Amino acid sequence: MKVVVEVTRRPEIADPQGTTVQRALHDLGHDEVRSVRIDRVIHLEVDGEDPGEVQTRVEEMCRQVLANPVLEDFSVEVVR
Amino acid sequence: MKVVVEVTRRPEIADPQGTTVQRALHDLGHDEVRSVRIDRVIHLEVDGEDPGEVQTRVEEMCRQVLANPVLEDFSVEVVR
Amino acid sequence: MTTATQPLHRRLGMTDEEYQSVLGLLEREPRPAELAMYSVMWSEHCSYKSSRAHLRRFPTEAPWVVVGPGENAGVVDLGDGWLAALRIESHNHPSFVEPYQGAATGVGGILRDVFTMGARPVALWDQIRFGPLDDPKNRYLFNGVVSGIAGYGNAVGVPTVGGEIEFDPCYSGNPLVNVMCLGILRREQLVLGTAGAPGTVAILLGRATGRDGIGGASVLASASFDDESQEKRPSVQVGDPFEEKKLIEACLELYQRGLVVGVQDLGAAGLSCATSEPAGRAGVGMDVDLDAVHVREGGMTAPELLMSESQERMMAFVSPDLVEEVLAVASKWEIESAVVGLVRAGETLIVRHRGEVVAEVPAASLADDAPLYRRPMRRPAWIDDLWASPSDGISQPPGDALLRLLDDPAIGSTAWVHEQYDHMLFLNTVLGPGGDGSLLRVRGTDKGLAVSTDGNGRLCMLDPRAGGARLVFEAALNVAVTGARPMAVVDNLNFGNPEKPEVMWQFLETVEGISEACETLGIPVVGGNVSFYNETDGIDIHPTPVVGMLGLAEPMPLPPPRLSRAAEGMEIWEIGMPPTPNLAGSAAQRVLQGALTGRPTQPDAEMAKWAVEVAAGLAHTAPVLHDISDGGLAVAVAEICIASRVGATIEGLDTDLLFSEDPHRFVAVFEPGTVDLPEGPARRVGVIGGQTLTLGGSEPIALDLLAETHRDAIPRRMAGA
Amino acid sequence: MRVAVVVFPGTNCEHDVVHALSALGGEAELVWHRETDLTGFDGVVLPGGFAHGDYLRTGAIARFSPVMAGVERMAGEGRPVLGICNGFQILCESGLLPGALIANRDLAFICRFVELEVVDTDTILTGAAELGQRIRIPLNSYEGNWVDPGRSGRIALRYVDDPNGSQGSAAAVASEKGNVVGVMPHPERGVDELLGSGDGRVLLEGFLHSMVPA
Ligand SMILES: Nc1ncnc2c1ncn2[C@@H]1O[C@H](COP(=O)(O)OP(=O)(O)O)[C@@H](O)[C@H]1O
Ligand SMILES: [Mg+2]
Repeated sequence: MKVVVEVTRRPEIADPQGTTVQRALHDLGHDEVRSVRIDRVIHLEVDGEDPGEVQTRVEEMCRQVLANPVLEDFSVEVVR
Repeated sequence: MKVVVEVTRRPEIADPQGTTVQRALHDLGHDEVRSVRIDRVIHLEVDGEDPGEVQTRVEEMCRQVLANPVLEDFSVEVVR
Repeated sequence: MTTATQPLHRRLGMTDEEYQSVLGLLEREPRPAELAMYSVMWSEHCSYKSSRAHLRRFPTEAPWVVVGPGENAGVVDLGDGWLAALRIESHNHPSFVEPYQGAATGVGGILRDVFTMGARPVALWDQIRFGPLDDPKNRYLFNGVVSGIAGYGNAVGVPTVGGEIEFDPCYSGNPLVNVMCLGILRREQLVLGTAGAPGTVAILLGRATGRDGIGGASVLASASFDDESQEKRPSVQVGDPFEEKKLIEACLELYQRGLVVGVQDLGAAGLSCATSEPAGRAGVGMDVDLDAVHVREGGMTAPELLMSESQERMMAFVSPDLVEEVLAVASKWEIESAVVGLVRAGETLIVRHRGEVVAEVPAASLADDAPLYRRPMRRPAWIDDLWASPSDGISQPPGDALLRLLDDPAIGSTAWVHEQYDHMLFLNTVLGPGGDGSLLRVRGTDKGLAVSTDGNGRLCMLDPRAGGARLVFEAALNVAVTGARPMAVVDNLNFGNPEKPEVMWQFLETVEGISEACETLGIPVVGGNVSFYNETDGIDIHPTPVVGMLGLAEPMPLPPPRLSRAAEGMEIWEIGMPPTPNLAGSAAQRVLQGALTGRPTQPDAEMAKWAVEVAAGLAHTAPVLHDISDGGLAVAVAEICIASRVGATIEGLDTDLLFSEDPHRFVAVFEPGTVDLPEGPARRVGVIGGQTLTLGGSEPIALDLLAETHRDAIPRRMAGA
Repeated sequence: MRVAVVVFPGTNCEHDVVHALSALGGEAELVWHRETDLTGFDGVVLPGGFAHGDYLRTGAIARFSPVMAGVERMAGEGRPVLGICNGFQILCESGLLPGALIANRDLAFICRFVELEVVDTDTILTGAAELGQRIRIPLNSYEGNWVDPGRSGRIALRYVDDPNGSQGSAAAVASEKGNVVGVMPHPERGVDELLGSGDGRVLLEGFLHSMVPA
């Protein structure tokens, strides 16, 4: 099954990437850009029958390794 | 307006990061993971009235800085 | 060049004549896979078909040469069982297509050339050239290339300890990205790119093979840029420094345990090269099974498998009884491996795919029978016009001129670049970026290895022969001021389109100049690289040879001279050939006058030898030695003041002499009476002291202003200012 | 005093650390990350480099290496555990140190000498130094920017002027008991004046002295 994981940086954590990209956009004259946040999307191909079960297993991978709880939240979506 | 840009590595371009993460997931016993691809999603807050126009401007930003046309494709979605 | 209607050989970048010789060679129609192999192996990049004949001019012999040009890297004897392996490579076109990955894979490639020889790569030097930084496109390329070198070099764990930067409009559409690598090994670890005797097993190590870089380096580097270069884009390769790091450690273990007969890296021309070249060198044939190759994506065709330039791969040739051990080493280091071939008697290379024979060719023919062109050459008429209009003198006060020069991104501080590079790993960097030559200690010995890389496209544009020679002499002096004596040269010849007679003339003149200078110094050329077709829309770059000089300091001076060791009360001496006011090709002419005319001062063999010998000797007593090059004496002294945080006064020299870049000169700074100068041309030109720099008649310049101007030259431009 | 210097795939400062510790009289041995048992060692160093290519997040994959079980045991026993640069990142990922390391403020790799101030001497890294002592050693990282939302970290060394945006200008952070320390700059690159500084010695000597035989 296809699974999409989005790992988003917690709002209270600094985001040098986002800040830098926003600055770059302003330099290019795109002053209309108010904020930029850059997150990670992980596309997984996972063997399995039951979406619910796949969901649980991928959430476990997120807690284990795919996301760092100090910095990030995650959301898992089984696309199938 | 909120705009979501997904930047994905072209399929023919190698993704060492994805490969390494997949190996790691196997080491952790998640043998069910068949493939891993790691991409970026960029959340923008953009001033503007007309969604169509915002769309066009963000697509321009993608070509300029947000994506690397040589390696990546992008999709832009104006959320509202 | 790639429209589907064309015959396959043309689509593969092969001329009709070349196709004919393949027909003659095989006495039949080549199969697609065979044509694929010949097309990449016979590309300019792999076969040196336009340059091979002329490169024979280089002196390559010396008692300390262990391996000369021809192998993956040159190897010289450092004594006491230590050898050094060195090589320089270019990745110009890939870096224009994708600056980060282009530069990164350039680093990966040069590292493999060096550890293929059995050496551990210990240091890298980058020589990078771009168009002016006021153009955002050039800033993008510069930033991308520097991040790519940093991203790969730092992560693979080899320090980048020096290099060179130049900016000129001629590089705007065609940046130059060269990288040099130095490796060290014990004599018994030396390995060559040979397939060994019949029965030897070929094992492919490292990254899985994918479609990336099909015809990449070889095709990209073998044609010019034009509207079609967009089409070349899909063949961008992505580097994986992590994979390369594991590959280095695995290979070094193989060498230390003597488990391999030979090794060949997979770069341009991938499997085609890694099978045919070692077999050709050993005068044997080989059976290759493409189905055994570990792949990243399914459904790859035989030509794709043979041409793929997937990075971080090595071919090891192993005697049958050691295969298991080699596979075990691979899995210990967590890299993939596959037995893909078996060396056979005779000289035929037989490639099978899905049960069928897809290629059956004389192994050696892919390298040895490559076309050899003696392209027409013509001395350009405009050379005489340039020589006929000598350079003007400098009109502004020397102080103003100096500040203009220090603010130039090619002369100002390189910190913006080299602070993005790990230049300290391995704890050997005694002299790193920011001075003249780099100096690395060889732990457990009293030896120091000095390296300097030097190029100067503008000088070579005005006079390629004198320019080529002066680069060798400058590089030699750069290593001499660290206490080393020149030992061997690698060269990277970046030129325009060789199908133009004027470009071929520039090329031959340069080769002649470099050869004469090496003969003067009694040092061999042990390796190098040629990059042609550096042109965009018909405009060629300046002829831009880059010389990489290795020197040996034994014993290494402790401490060695440093720009930062000048102190109040020391005297400033200019040692070497008295300069003339000729500014042809100088930084002053470029920055202050925006001109490029005149004939540069010719090198002088006797003075060159003398200056190198004297500098290498003085390095053991003088606290500061600094060669005089870009910006002349004025900039050399300013760099010393900035590094030592102390002022200076230079007396009684007229402005043109302060900025002249005439060769064979260096600055020495020392306490009066603490250094005895040998017989020969040497002039006391000033004293160290105070917090300002005073040049002849002009207003004193505050040290802080000097330092800030020098520091900000690159950063203020990269900030888009 | 036997020190284990852990080698992950992608580690590159292991030989430098062994060299520096040996030069100071320590007995340092390389230990491959597949080892699980560190008994017999009095302390452990996770050296700098790019373990597992720093893919996903720096340190994220390395923390699952078998050897980390042994490292955690040592930390639990109160033995000295030192993470340098990438090692610091791994210790944060594995939860042995608070916070995490993100990209430098200016999104550029930084390799240069930086000046540090000792602000806590009650750790296995700073035990031989004086409070307020200035120390000049090289920084060499892209992800050197320490963030600690919980504000539970004990800062042992501070940058005199912050190069990368690190919270509280932290250059070295210690566990509550002070026996686990992560330091972003490289003390092992500061043990030889010929290479620019000898200031790192006092830190590594402190580390060696902090060991009691196992
Ligand atoms: N691209 C670069 N990367 C790292 N160091 C560099 C680079 N370019 C220049 N440097 C360093 O800056 C110093 C001055 O460079 P350069 O002006 O070419 O020296 P020289 O004038 O003696 O030939 C040298 O130490 C060189 O190693
Ligand atoms: Mg110099």
